Amino acid sequence: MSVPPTDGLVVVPSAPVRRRHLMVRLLHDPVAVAALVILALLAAASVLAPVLTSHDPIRSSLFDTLAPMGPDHPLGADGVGRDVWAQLLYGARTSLAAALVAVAVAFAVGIPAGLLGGYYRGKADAILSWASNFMMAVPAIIVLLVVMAAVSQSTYVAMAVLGLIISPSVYRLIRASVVSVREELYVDAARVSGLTDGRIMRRHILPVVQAPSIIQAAQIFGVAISIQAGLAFLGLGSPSETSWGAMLNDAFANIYTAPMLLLWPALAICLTTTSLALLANALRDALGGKKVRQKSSVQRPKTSVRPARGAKSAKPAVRNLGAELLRVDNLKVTYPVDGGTRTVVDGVSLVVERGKVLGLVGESGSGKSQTAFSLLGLLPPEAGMQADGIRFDGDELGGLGRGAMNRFRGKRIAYIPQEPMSNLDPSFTVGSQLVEPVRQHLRISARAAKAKVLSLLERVGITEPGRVFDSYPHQISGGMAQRVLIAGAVSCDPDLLIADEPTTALDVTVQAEILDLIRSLQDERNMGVILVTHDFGVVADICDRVTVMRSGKLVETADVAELFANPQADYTRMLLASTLEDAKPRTALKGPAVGRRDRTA
Amino acid sequence: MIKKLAVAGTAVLALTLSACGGGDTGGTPGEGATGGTLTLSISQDMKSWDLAEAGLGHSEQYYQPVFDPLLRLDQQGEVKENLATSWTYDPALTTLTLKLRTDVKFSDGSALDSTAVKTSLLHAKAGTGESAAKLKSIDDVQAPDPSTAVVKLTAPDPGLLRNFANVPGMIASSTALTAASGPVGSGPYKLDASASTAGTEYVFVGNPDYWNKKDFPFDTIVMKTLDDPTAETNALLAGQVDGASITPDRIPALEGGGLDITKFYSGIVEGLYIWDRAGKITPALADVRVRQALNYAFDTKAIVKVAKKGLGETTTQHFAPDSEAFSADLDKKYGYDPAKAKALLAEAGYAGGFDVVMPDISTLFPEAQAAMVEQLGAVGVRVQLDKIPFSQFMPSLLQGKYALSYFKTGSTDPWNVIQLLVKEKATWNPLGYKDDHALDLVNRISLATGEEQDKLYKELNEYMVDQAWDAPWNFVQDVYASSKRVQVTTQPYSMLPPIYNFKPAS
Amino acid sequence: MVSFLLRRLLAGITLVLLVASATFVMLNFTGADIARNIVGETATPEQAWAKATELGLDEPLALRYIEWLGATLTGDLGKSWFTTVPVGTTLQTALPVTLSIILGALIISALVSVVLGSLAAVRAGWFDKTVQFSAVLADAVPGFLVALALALVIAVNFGWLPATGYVPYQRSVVEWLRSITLPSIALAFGAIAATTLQLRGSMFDVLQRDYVRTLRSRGLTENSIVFKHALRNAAPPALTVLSLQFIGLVGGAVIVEKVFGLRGIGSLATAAAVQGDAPVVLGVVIVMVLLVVAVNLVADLAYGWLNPKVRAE
Amino acid sequence: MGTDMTNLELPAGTSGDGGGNPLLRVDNIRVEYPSKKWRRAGFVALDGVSLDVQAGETVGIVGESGSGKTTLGRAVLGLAPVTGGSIVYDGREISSMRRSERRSLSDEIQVVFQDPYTSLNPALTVLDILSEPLLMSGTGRAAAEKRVRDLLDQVYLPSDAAQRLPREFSGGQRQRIAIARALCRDPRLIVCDEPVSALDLSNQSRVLDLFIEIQERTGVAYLFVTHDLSVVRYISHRVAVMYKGGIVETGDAAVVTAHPVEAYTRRLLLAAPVPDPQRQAVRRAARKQFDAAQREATRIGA
Repeated sequence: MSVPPTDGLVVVPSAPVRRRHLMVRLLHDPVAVAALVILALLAAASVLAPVLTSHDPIRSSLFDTLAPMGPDHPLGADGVGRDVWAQLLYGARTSLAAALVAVAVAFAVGIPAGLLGGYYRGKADAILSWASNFMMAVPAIIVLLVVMAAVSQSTYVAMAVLGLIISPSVYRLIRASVVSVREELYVDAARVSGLTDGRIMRRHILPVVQAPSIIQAAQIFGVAISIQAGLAFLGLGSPSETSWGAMLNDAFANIYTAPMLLLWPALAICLTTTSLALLANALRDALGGKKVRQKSSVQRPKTSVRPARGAKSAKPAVRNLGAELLRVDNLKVTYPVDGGTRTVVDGVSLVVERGKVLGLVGESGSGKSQTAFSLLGLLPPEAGMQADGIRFDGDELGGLGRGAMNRFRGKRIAYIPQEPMSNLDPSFTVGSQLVEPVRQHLRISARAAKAKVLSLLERVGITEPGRVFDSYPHQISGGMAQRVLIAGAVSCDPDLLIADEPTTALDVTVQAEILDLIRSLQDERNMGVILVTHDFGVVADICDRVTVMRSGKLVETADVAELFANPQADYTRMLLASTLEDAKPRTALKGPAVGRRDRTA
Repeated sequence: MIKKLAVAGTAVLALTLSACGGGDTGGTPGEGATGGTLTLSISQDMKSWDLAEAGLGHSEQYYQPVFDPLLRLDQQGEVKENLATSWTYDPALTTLTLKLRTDVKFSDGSALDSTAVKTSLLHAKAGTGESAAKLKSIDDVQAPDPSTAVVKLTAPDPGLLRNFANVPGMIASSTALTAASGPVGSGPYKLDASASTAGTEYVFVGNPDYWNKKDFPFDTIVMKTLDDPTAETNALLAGQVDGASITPDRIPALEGGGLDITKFYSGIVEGLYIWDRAGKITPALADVRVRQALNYAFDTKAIVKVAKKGLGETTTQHFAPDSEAFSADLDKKYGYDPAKAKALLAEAGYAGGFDVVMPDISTLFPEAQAAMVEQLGAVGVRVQLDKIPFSQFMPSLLQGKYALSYFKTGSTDPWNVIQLLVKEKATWNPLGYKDDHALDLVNRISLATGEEQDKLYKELNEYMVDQAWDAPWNFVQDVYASSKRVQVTTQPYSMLPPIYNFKPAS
Repeated sequence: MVSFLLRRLLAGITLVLLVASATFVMLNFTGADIARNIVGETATPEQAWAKATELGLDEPLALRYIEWLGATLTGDLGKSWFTTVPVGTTLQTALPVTLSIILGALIISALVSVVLGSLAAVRAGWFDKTVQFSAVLADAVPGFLVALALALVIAVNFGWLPATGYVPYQRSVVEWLRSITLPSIALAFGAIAATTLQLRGSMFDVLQRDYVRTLRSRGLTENSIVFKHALRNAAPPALTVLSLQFIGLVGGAVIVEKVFGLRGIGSLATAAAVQGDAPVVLGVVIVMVLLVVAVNLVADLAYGWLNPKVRAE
Repeated sequence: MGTDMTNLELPAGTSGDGGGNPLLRVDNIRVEYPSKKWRRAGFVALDGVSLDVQAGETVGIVGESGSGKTTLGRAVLGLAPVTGGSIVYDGREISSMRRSERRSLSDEIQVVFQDPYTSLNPALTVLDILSEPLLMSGTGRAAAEKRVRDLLDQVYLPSDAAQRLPREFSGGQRQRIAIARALCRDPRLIVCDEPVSALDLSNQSRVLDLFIEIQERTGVAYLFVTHDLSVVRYISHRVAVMYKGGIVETGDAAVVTAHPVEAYTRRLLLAAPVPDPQRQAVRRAARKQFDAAQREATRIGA
């Protein structure tokens, strides 16, 4: 094993990456910073109200009614001569504190219920879920109307009730988080390690719940502020409590006389709710990590094909073969990373012959799948692709637009994916998914297309084509799904089949059958096949030629027999040596195996 | 897909916008003296078509198209004939003989005769509505012949005639007293139930058989219930309604929007009402000097100017300028004089002021509360506000929970004022205050007529002002906004202009 | 299927009863002299007492509850204490108003969010950012401000659409559409924001799925991929959000109705709650919860229709 | 499908320490997951499974998806609901233990899961992850840190790895961390649930070598669950082949993986491709022949 190990026993990053705390990440987002600053200012203003104004917010001075802005009343006075600035400041106290009450109640009820339901499941969970579904269907405003009209006019009481009504959303969030964490293997591992439930909750579950809770809290806070304003608008609310909602109410009465009065509380409310919403959004972003994608998901990746330099004189990178179907010269695929690009396929050239199977072998990160996708034009939009040429049966594929590529895709070049279940659209029947491209490419009637698809399904070894045709993907097994996908791939009689690890997700017995199927179809239709795999067993089973890749680069290409018999590259040799097939089995443990009726060698 | 959606959306939008202008239900300007539709907005819904449950004040307009009253007030507030062509009292003032028109039929075809009047009045009297309360003095109604109705009273009721010119005097068909399937009256219009939506919009179409069609020029009357002032203002500005009673703060916007503004008095007096003149709750109030001090404490001119936007006439009395009891000199009795107020309080032994508890009304009348707390505080009366749900405001006053509070009530009719405020069992005498001198005057008023009665009214008025019965601030000025399409005339004794005072603008 | 419907129906009825019962108890908390309020300020104490007896207010709470429950279960919602109009009748006139604007709002939000959400997910870039940001803002601005602005600008200032009032569709469909357009838009504002964000998110996720890549590999047109396959798969979560929004719309209707002077369930609820008109409040609560139950049921059925996996169960 | 061999290996009443008494004895267990729906029959994941593991031995469990092999491992760990039979560890019945009692077993039985990405809490440092079980059992902080360095050393990770988060490591390295965690309290049995399935070929053999090295040094026993016959052959002393919730064949690894008796095991073996074109051609032909024979047999049987 002269090849340096890829599992780098010492290739750990040399300096520990600094763990960026959520807060730190948040502080790098200008929107979040702005939102935080605004909220902090509002909170500070409400706390410092007595310092910032000498006016009593409740005390009305008749002669100041609708006083304009001036030195005595920085923002003027309202319809009953109360200082608007003072009201705004003291109102922030009520509004913010009452909203906090809503948040506190919602969490005081929601968190324990969510932890209880999510962690222990069972009866408690059933009852809690039932109760929460009930609560969710209660129209909050109506209940608040009744409460405020009949029970108490206090904003705090109303907000406490709102908190209760809204608590199911907290419960659901916490429960969902707990349930998903609980399914995580590391929680299982913690249990096996003998951690108590309390410690598991504290150490493994609460931290996960923390961040979404903050988001939820911000949202509930915003909702509470809005609802307060709405209730005040309806004329409910305690007269002696200064709040933004009460200010709005007064402003509405004077809307035609002093519209500015509406501006201040509306501004305060909108600022608060918007800041909270933006903060929640920023938090979510910070949690979700930086989204790689900023560009469109459907634009074609940037591709460019350099013109063949002197068509004849240039020495082809790959030796020419008789029935050449596809020739790829010097393919390069890059992805943008922080401040640069990362090359995942670097100068790969290959040739596929009609009626032959080319194996593309490598470990994870070798770029084999990226190579396959780039040939189909299926790279994600942020990827960049370059090649000296991609010639398919006389046509140049490089640089084709989406529409032009669709003349080849599905019709002449087909694709078999790796994971059968996730590659069928769960919302449509198997039949309709297969019929759609057939009709589009072959321009035949729905009836003819259905007949063709049914016969294809039968061809790929499905015993009840009619039933499978009408089934939804979740109603069929993984092996069956892979047969369906193969049927879909060959439905328009393609010349080239690109199969990306078509058997990796399957059980070994199913894998053998699927390989048999691909082999027979390929044989029957004289297709060229690119088979991407990491399994040398599969290569040995089906391939005619093999290209070994590593870290985006081509390592060697050879006929299959030659490769196994006489690998040229060290890397290939290392890989072949790693296969366990011919490793010596361990012998039975000496000693205690008495009295067993095993068949011993 | 998107294109299709966009096209569909545009189509809907075009459809709705193209109908623009078609939604105008108001009478077309320039049309002749008759025809068209009059659309009025009323801020509160009607309670019931049953006259026994009918309300007054802002509800009156609802009943005017369908029901015709026995009498009618002219624009000066004088009682004029309507269904009754003449009316005479006996000397004891307890029997009122009415001569009825003989050509009137209800819209169900039955004749409006003395039996119908008897049935309708006795039914209405038994009810609990505001209107019914005005009929409580009726003992019985007799129908000696079809065109003569004789109303027997338990005691003289000087307000009865004016009341008969309003909802209390309206007559419903005997076949539909409770109006279970809609109102049946003999009025100028009939309710078009199919076009109406209870609680939202009532549509009235002309009654072809009505005897006095010239007073009701519109073909159709629509009454919309719009209880939100802003929505009402928007409707006025958008030309959706032709008239509505509005709050003073909307005047500039509506005038700017091209609407006509009419200001008038309906006899409502607002101010600090002293319920506890006997000092049961707050002993200080039993002393007339304390009550007078309260009158001196208020800068009523400033209150009217600022809190009422100048809409109102300061006063010290409960009787409206249009009424027989009014006396202009009385308004000079108390002026804004905090020093004097303090002196009077000191004289009464309250140099340090005193504490009172009042219901918190800042949601309903914030300006009034602001003024009250501020100016009472200035003379040493410390107001504690009792937070109660606003639905509890009236009930708690009626229960006699508070010694004094902000309030407004009243009537242009002096007898109605007495009924409301002065009598021992008067509605707004919740603590049952009994002043023998005042009650004696009331009794004498009920037995007198003409100038003698007027003199007694004035005497009562003066006595009440001297006694500082309450601490009134001002007569409330009401504002009515109307579109240029109509001409409106307001008149005394009505909170909203009666529908016969609306004419199409020429 | 039938058993599913039955179970949901049963749960719905239980919910209605629970909420209504809680409301019933709450309404009797005040201890206010409701009878006095009803007969009016001019009535005598005797009349007030008579009214109280007539309404059975002198009976113990438990007894009244049982009576109310019995009546409600037989579909008798009683009469308004104040207007003596049967609650059923009042609801019949108020319900079409509220339903019109809520349905209008639902349709508007569904259409707008499908267009905006899909385009944002597909187009990305500044368009996506603008949509996201506007959605956050729209969600944060209190609904009545939007309603007020629409009323002032579109109706009062330009006079394009009526500022107040509701015209039943039986009278004129065009007038009906005109009368509910502004309220529906005002109401839809927040729902559009939430649903657009949800749809954008789920659309974005779906477009990253393996099967979308496979569909592309088959050479399907982008329109088919985005609006047939991706939208269909992204719809269920958006639908859930939309059905949750419905509850919010019911609340929002209370406010929008006030601004546009509509006599719907919302303004009925406000007026009745403030007055203490218990039968009306209870009627409104029952109808609203029934509505929510019905909408949730419809949403579940639609969810099943959209999601074959759920349908199978 | 062949004879019922689920009860093959019960050494009834074997006694004597180090002799016949296995470290772990699974006896006729049944695992049934309750149905989510009310009054609906649950899902039976395991039925009538028996097996034993001696100290220091690797018993490989091989099977396809849905065979119940993972459930068997989880049942031993107390993570699956055992509804019948018994699991005896070192003379103690552990299948019906309460959670609190079970905790005391954490010194004895440990686990390495398949997915190295989700089996480590992404929010905790390697030090936190590895020291947590130690601190739980009352080890002092300093001692724990020393032990962690020692463990990292054992799995060939540099000691400065302790300060980092799991996401800074590759799949193979993470699996080493998971192994270190399993080792930290010197267990006598480690349940390994497909620990190399997610790894690349070259890493796979290195990690397997690490497992073997640790076993030889510490004498720990493995219950090694995998779907890969070549892996199971490489690491196991004995093998049990599972199919549809039961064991169809057991025996020494060399025998079962090379010359299986049971039809299912043979099919499994013939289906696994050999990384050698010539031999694979032969094996493929053999498989086709075998399949044809099987089909014939069922046809006749039917």
